Amino acid sequence: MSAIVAQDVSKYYGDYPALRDVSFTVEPGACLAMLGRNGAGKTTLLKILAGLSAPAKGTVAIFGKPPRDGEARRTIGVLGHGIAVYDELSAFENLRLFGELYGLADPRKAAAEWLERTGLERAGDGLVREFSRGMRQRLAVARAFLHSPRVLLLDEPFTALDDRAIAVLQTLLRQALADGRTIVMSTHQLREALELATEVGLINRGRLAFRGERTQAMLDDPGWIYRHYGEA
Amino acid sequence: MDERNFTYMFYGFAVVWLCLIAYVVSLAAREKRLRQQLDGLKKLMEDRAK
Amino acid sequence: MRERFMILFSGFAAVLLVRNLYVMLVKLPDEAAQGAIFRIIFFHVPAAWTAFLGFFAAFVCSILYLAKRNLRYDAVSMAATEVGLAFAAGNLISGMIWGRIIWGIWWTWDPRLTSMLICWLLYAGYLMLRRAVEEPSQRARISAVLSIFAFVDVPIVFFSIKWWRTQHPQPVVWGGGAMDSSYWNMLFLNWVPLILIAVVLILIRLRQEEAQREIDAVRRWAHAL
Amino acid sequence: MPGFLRDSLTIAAKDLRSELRTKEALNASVSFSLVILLLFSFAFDPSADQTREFSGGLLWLVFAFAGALILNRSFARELPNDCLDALIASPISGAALFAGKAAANFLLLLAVEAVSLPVFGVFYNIRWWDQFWQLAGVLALGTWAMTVIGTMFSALTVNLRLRELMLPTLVYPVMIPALMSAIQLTTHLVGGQPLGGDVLVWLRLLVAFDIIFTALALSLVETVLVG
Repeated sequence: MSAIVAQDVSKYYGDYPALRDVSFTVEPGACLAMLGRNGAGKTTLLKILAGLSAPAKGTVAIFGKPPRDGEARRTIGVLGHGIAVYDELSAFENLRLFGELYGLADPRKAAAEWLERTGLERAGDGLVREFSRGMRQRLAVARAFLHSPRVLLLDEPFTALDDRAIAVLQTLLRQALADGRTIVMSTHQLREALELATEVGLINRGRLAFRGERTQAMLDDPGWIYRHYGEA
Repeated sequence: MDERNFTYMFYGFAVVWLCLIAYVVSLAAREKRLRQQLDGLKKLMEDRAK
Repeated sequence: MRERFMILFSGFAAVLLVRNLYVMLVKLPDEAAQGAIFRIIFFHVPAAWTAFLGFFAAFVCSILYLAKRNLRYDAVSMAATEVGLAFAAGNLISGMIWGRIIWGIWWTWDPRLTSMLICWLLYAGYLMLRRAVEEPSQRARISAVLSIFAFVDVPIVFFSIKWWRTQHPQPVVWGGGAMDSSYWNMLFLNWVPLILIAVVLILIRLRQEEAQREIDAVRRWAHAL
Repeated sequence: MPGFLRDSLTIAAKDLRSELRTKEALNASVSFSLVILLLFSFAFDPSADQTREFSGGLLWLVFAFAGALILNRSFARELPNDCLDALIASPISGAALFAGKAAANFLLLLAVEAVSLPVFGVFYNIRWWDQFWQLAGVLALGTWAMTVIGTMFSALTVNLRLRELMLPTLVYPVMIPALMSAIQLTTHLVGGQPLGGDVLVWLRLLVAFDIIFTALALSLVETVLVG
């Protein structure tokens, strides 16, 4: 079964079409990098995949289930623009909270484990409010990976991160791919994304302008894809 | 007919219609705004055409 | 097509109004206690009915919008609420004038008048909320939910105020007993032109909304060029 | 259903924990309620015998105004760091999220009321505890009505820039029937008589209001949150 199937997905903000008839599938174990300029519709697409927004037309299936289905949401991990952790709770409390929300068998154990994997084990009891930017970002990464999601949806994951957080995230993503998990990320920072990606999509004014394997040519010259498919 | 309070009856009638007329005036104002937007657009298009 | 309907409706409404005015001023028997002022009722009450009809239409269209996500329903809901508010304002102010003459005060906390005032505030809040949301789909979604809440609240408000006020002595509108059937007939007969006018106003407002959408679309297209 | 309950409790516990840690809304609400109680004493003679007759109205106005400060924050507290998106993307249903937040608000409002009620008794020299348990029940029912409406409208307006200005004008007219019932019942109980006879109609109205709007909010909140 495909990890993600999007069929004729359209989304309008009023009459403005943010997405127009976007169809694609992602097989388990693939890493799809969605490229596109700001406002092209990448974030809207990811929100629809994550079940945060309903498409006006078309359907999305995550391992055969609609994204608002509880089962489907349990398989999805989302890392959006915000870090989505609470400033007034401690790092451990944040992770435990999301562990409980995702119905993990032992939220405390999962929280402790992920604090360690993101290098925050000694800051676990500290309030997020007192964290440095980099620590907050690593905690955000831990929150997204906490329930070992089979599908990871990342919106501009590398944009705001510092070097250490980027390193942590890249290690985790490589590991996730090795475990056969599926990744969809939107990005306009080509280099970091293309290194990880196995597949590439390009969204231009709400339409899927290109979809294919990542080739060596793209790695050598990241601007290539924009020049060929960017202006429709 | 009984003509006590006749003027007040008239006011009462008038006031219902005044409320509706006030709404119609607001509709007319919106119509005018639409017209202006349309003219602005036309001008924009003509400038582009040149 | 729609234009012709609007003209037809307005014409019919005008003829009916003239006929009704003639009957209510010349033919109808006088109300013994109140004099001419009583005749306000023939606009005061149907205006309230029309307003509630508008709010009801908004309620139905809000549910339809949430079910179908078609912005047309949202536009109808908005137009019906606006027109309903205009009629509700007519009802409120004519009620005040009537109260001034009969009870000597501009405002009585009469249950019907108070309920109408609360309704007015509820739906004025609806229009205020619409102005605060930029994105049309979000605006439609949020205001549909508010419209449903407001309409469900209306009967509860009405009954609660009725019970509240019956605990305090209240002036009565007419001297007890049933109202003459010729008065009732007139109320309904005068409701018809008001409904027609409301429909025409809603259609005009809808046409404006469509024009606005088209203009916005053309503008986006022009900017994209 | 046990899943629904567990999810709601998780959310409620989270909201309560973060509120108790900062106490931002709670402090503001309690002090505001004391200020209003003080201000009311200038509006009329606080030692007069009639005070008892409108004690219900006075109390519920205090609760409604002070409560708005807590209800305002309910969904707004999810906005920093985009936490709301993470909650909506998690497997809990919108209804469970709403129920949890409402439960937390309910407890916070009750806490504010528990402070302002004795202060009211002292300021206006009123023996309010004669029908303590019935009064507690009425307070719970009325507070739940405020909570449901307030939490729902907090969710509705969470993404609007004029949220704080908008909320009171939207919320209070909808609450009117519930407030009226609560006022009638409270005045009656503070007067020392148990519930019965004519006032029961208000109890029924209040319960009906609670049930109707809880059901409506639970069924519509998902549409409000998922765009």
